[in-house]
Amino acid sequence: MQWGSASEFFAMGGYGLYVWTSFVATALCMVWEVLSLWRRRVAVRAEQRAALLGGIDETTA
Amino acid sequence: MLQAVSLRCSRGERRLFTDLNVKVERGTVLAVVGENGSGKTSLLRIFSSLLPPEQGSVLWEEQDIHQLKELYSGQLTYIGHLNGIKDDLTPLENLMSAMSLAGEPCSHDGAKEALEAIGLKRPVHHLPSKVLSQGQKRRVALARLWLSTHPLWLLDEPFTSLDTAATAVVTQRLLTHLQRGGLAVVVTHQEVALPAETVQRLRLTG
Amino acid sequence: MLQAVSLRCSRGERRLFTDLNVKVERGTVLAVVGENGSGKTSLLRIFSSLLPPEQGSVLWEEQDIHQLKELYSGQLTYIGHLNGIKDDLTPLENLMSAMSLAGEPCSHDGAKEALEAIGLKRPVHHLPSKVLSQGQKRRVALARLWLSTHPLWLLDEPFTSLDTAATAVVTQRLLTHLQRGGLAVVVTHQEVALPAETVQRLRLTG
Amino acid sequence: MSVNWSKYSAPQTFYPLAGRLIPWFACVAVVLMGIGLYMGFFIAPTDFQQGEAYRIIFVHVPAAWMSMFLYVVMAVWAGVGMGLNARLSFMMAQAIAPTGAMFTFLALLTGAMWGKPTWGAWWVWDARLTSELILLFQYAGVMLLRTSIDDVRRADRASAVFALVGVVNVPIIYFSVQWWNTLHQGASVSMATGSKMASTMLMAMLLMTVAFWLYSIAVILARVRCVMVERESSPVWDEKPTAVQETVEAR
Amino acid sequence: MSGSSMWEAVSGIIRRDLLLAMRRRSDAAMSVFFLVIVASLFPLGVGPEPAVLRTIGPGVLWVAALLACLLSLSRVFTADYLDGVLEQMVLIPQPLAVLVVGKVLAHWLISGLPVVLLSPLLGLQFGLSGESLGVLVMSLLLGTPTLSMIGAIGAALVLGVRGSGLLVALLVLPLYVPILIFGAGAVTSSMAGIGGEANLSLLGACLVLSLFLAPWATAAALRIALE
Amino acid sequence: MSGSSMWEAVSGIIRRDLLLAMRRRSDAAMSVFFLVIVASLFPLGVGPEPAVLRTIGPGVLWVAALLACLLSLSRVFTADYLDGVLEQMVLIPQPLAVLVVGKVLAHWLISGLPVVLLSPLLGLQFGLSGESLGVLVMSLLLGTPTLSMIGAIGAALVLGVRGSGLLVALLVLPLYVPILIFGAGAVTSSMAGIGGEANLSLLGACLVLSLFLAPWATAAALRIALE
Ligand code: HEM
Ligand SMILES: Nc1ncnc2c1ncn2[C@@H]1O[C@H](COP(=O)(O)OP(=O)(O)OP(=O)(O)O)[C@@H](O)[C@H]1O
Ligand SMILES: Nc1ncnc2c1ncn2[C@@H]1O[C@H](COP(=O)(O)OP(=O)(O)OP(=O)(O)O)[C@@H](O)[C@H]1O
Ligand SMILES: [Mg+2]
Ligand SMILES: [Mg+2]
Repeated sequence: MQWGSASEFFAMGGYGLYVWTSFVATALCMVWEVLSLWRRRVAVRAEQRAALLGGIDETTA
Repeated sequence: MLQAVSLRCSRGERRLFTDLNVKVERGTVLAVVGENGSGKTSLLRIFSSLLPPEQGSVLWEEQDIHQLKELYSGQLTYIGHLNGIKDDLTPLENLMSAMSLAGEPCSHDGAKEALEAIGLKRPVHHLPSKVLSQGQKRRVALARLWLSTHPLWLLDEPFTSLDTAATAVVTQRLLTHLQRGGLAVVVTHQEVALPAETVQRLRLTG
Repeated sequence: MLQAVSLRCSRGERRLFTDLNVKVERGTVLAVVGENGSGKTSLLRIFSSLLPPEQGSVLWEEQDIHQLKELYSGQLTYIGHLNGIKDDLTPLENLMSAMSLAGEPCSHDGAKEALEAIGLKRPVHHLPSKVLSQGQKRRVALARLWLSTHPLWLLDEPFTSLDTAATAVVTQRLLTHLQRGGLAVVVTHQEVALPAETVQRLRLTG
Repeated sequence: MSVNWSKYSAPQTFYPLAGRLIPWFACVAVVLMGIGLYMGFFIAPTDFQQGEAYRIIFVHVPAAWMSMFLYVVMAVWAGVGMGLNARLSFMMAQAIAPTGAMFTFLALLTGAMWGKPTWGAWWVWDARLTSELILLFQYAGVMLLRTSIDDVRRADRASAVFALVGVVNVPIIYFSVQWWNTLHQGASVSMATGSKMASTMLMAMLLMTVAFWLYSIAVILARVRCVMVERESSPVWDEKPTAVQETVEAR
Repeated sequence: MSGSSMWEAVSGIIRRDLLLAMRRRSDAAMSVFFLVIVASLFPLGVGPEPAVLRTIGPGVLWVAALLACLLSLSRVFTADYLDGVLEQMVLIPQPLAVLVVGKVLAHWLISGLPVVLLSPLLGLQFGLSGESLGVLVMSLLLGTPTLSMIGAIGAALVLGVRGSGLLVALLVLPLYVPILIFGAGAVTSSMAGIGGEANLSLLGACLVLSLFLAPWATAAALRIALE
Repeated sequence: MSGSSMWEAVSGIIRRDLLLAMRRRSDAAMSVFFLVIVASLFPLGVGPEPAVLRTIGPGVLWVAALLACLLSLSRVFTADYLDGVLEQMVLIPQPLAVLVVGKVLAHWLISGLPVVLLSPLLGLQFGLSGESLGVLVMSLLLGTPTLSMIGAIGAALVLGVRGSGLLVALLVLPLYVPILIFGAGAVTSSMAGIGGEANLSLLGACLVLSLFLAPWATAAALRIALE
């Protein structure tokens, strides 16, 4: 274990801004992608219900 | 009342007509007929003020249309060979924006009714116009006639690529327009099914 | 012989026709009629191989046209809604280059004769096509029929914006074509004035 | 044992199958990501040249690799779609593009974040950087071409043609470092020479790469399911089939 | 022909064009993309030397913005001409010049403004300093509407006259050159520490002038095209 | 479908396009004009330092040639599409890919070749030496046909698409990048005394590759557009 304290960990040897921006941006992008897919899925299923089309069967929740 | 006074028109080196005089009263329609290339479209464009005549003048209610300028534009509805609709907009949007530009804004419902009057069903109202068939596009252009309150209509081959049902509907609309005191100039190769006393025929022999 | 076997066609979300079967023998013409937007043009484009059908196939002399490819193109003359002429070229140049591309090069005099046959007079031959009237442009496109030796003609509303004289001339030409053992598919809203035994009507009810 | 692939490529079977697979890929991705991050931050040593800034590598390199890899995969699906006229393949290609574009964007962003401390500039016009930017444009091109065309069938095929043509650029991006003298690092991981990195660093980086890869699969499968439903559903107005009532009146 | 109905017609045109742009949602993004791509091509052709790039940066960005404007503008009227909408527009009961202003304004909102907004980012890539970036944005904000106004004249001329291609270039480019010189000059002189105010006010003068003259010329050209 | 009738069809297309270009002579002059303009706008935007100009010369000329090609190309198929000639072309009893080659060749003769021929003059303006001028011409001679070939794919893909003007730029420019790098690289390295052979042979390879692949992609795109 190489970090003396939490603040040292967050400082990243003075490069905290760069390192954490990178990681946080990556995390945000991924979370945003998952969330937007979730929303799209909800919309799609609502539409599916409304249309009452039996074409594709839902097997997994 | 629309009146042409000794009009002359040449395109390129070809003289299309000279000394053309004609008078269209309210409640009547002038049917312009003639062979292909005899100058029917050119005459209509002169009437619309798009094309300045080489000689002579066009009078609207006794006044020269080139003096009236925008006042005259406010009196007419012109539908040419081209439909004047945007491929990317839906029929509804096309109609509404055309009407609001022409200074006769219409409501959403009004536009829908006009489209239905000319036989475009609901689902078609929301497709981009570019996927419509030729006749459907023509119908979108002609739907303006149901909303127009302008007294003078200038129509260039309105029935092109329309099926018989649509042709009948448009003719009927034209009749109503005449009965309300409007007047029209129609270029066509087909017979217009209107009462004989309302139709005046002008044959161009280019 | 041209044959459609259980064709299906959808555009966007609209199903235009399913299970369409029809057979056109040599010496006859198939007149496709129907309301605006019923799928006449789409059918013609399927026949021309421009549009692949969603299901089913088109057979030319018993062979699938999608296997024949260029061999099939060599058998047909297609004239669509659009005239396919270049605005900057003269009618003569347009006709000659269209014919030479279609693999049926024609002489200068041959082209002139074709243009005259369809009623375009000499002076018009040398104007740039963009100054022609709507009907004259259509005539330039149709002049190809006088030079075409291909057995199959596919015509989409050929009579649009033609005057009555030109309509009669084109109909006559169509008849000669049939008598020589050709066949044709014609989309039209007007009646085709051909002998009843040569015409087969197909009504689409989209 | 032979597998009936055509069975799985049928939308009706593929849809539920994908639904069952997604949670697995997602779970494994999360676990690996956790381990990778732990190794990256707590086990991998400080770099003697760059200090702690180098830790950006744990997102930068996986993102950069995925950006190129996904493009190739997308093009392969597009090619299969064109060849076999298979709608599922086109849907896969459509589903991959946004994720690929996202990773390209992330590679650019994290690269810029890394460039400032090490090169002193957010951006230099170096071959690798520029070509990665170009890759972003290619993704944008594929997606914009699709959204610009209304007809689904046409959109599928047009963007497939473009994706396929664009593949030629991927090797150029990959080899650009050698063709042009650049600031950017050349390949430090290769089969032939082994690795120049500390093994824990390498391990963390590879773990993150696998995690990103699994994440992509999960997300893409989820997206393709949405696409499938969106395409199948047809509006209510056309419910009754407009069977052609054909009156062939031969006389 | 009251002022309010005039305003209605103009805003109608603007609304329709924005709607069309929304339909082609990618269109607004596209002029931005074009700018980015052209700006990225230059370093590729010229080589990655930061000092050289900083020197040519303002020039490259301005030329790129100019081209983006010219290219997108030359099609503004063409589409309307071909589908017959232009005919209808000329017959609207309002002065044509006013409608032209609406048309050009809509075009600028769709493709000029995004370019202005994006320019600082590209400036950063070329290594411009903070103050120069501000001057760059200002100069583009004043310059691009002028370019649109002038370009509209050319676009209208393309419609009617035969062989107008050369004519447009001959007509429009001499008028573009001063804008380019003032615009790029403003940035360069602020980089040299002289401050770009003089050039910026010249740009402002050009804008006012073009706002008064260009619509009339464009309207005349449109009428000729439709005869 | 013999070889001779195939050749006849191709030469028919080329002849017609050349005839059209003759009719609109000024349109054909456009791409040369564009090159001259961009190449002269640069010194205006960048400033007159000879050393800087010499450094950026090859890059600027190549970018200008590239843009000239792009602009003229995006119209090759559009006109034919709108007036229905393309429909007719697709139905010609010859493989479509062959016709595409004819079309692109005609386009290159009209707008690529003049650019190549004019380039040494512009190179002189940027202070390039004799040998570098030769390499410049060679690189353009090998590169511009490739640009036309690639551009045709993009032009075909965007037919009838909303906002096609800039979309085509977005699609095609990424693919142009390697050509630009090799082309400008050839001139730069010959200026540096290294000799541009390596880059020139890469350009040749690109040309051959594009000649074999691009026509098929273009033909496929055209068919898709007409569906
Ligand atoms: C915006 C800027 C940047 C972009 C677009 C970028 C892009 C890429 C790409 C595409 C790769 C994968 C290709 C390969 O593995 O060969 C990569 C790998 C890599 N990048 Fe970057 N990069 C950027 C900035 C940086 C910076 C500033 C550094 C460090 C000083 C860096 C260090 C690395 C390293 C070490 C690799 C792994 C190479 C390998 O192991 O193969 N990158 N980058
Ligand atoms: N520059 C020109 N030189 C010679 N003739 C020209 C020129 N411009 C137009 N024309 C001729 O003028 C006529 C234009 O006629 P117009 O378009 O008014 O005909 P039309 O009666 O509407 O015909 P259609 O029934 O075919 O629509 C055509 O005969 C055309 O050939
Ligand atoms: N993307 C789409 N979504 C929904 N409907 C579409 C789409 N594309 C085309 N259509 C419809 O398909 C039909 C096309 O018909 P087609 O052009 O074949 O008609 P047509 O019979 O030739 O009509 P006309 O007599 O008007 O020429 C139209 O009704 C059109 O609205
Ligand atoms: Mg006419
Ligand atoms: Mg039709």
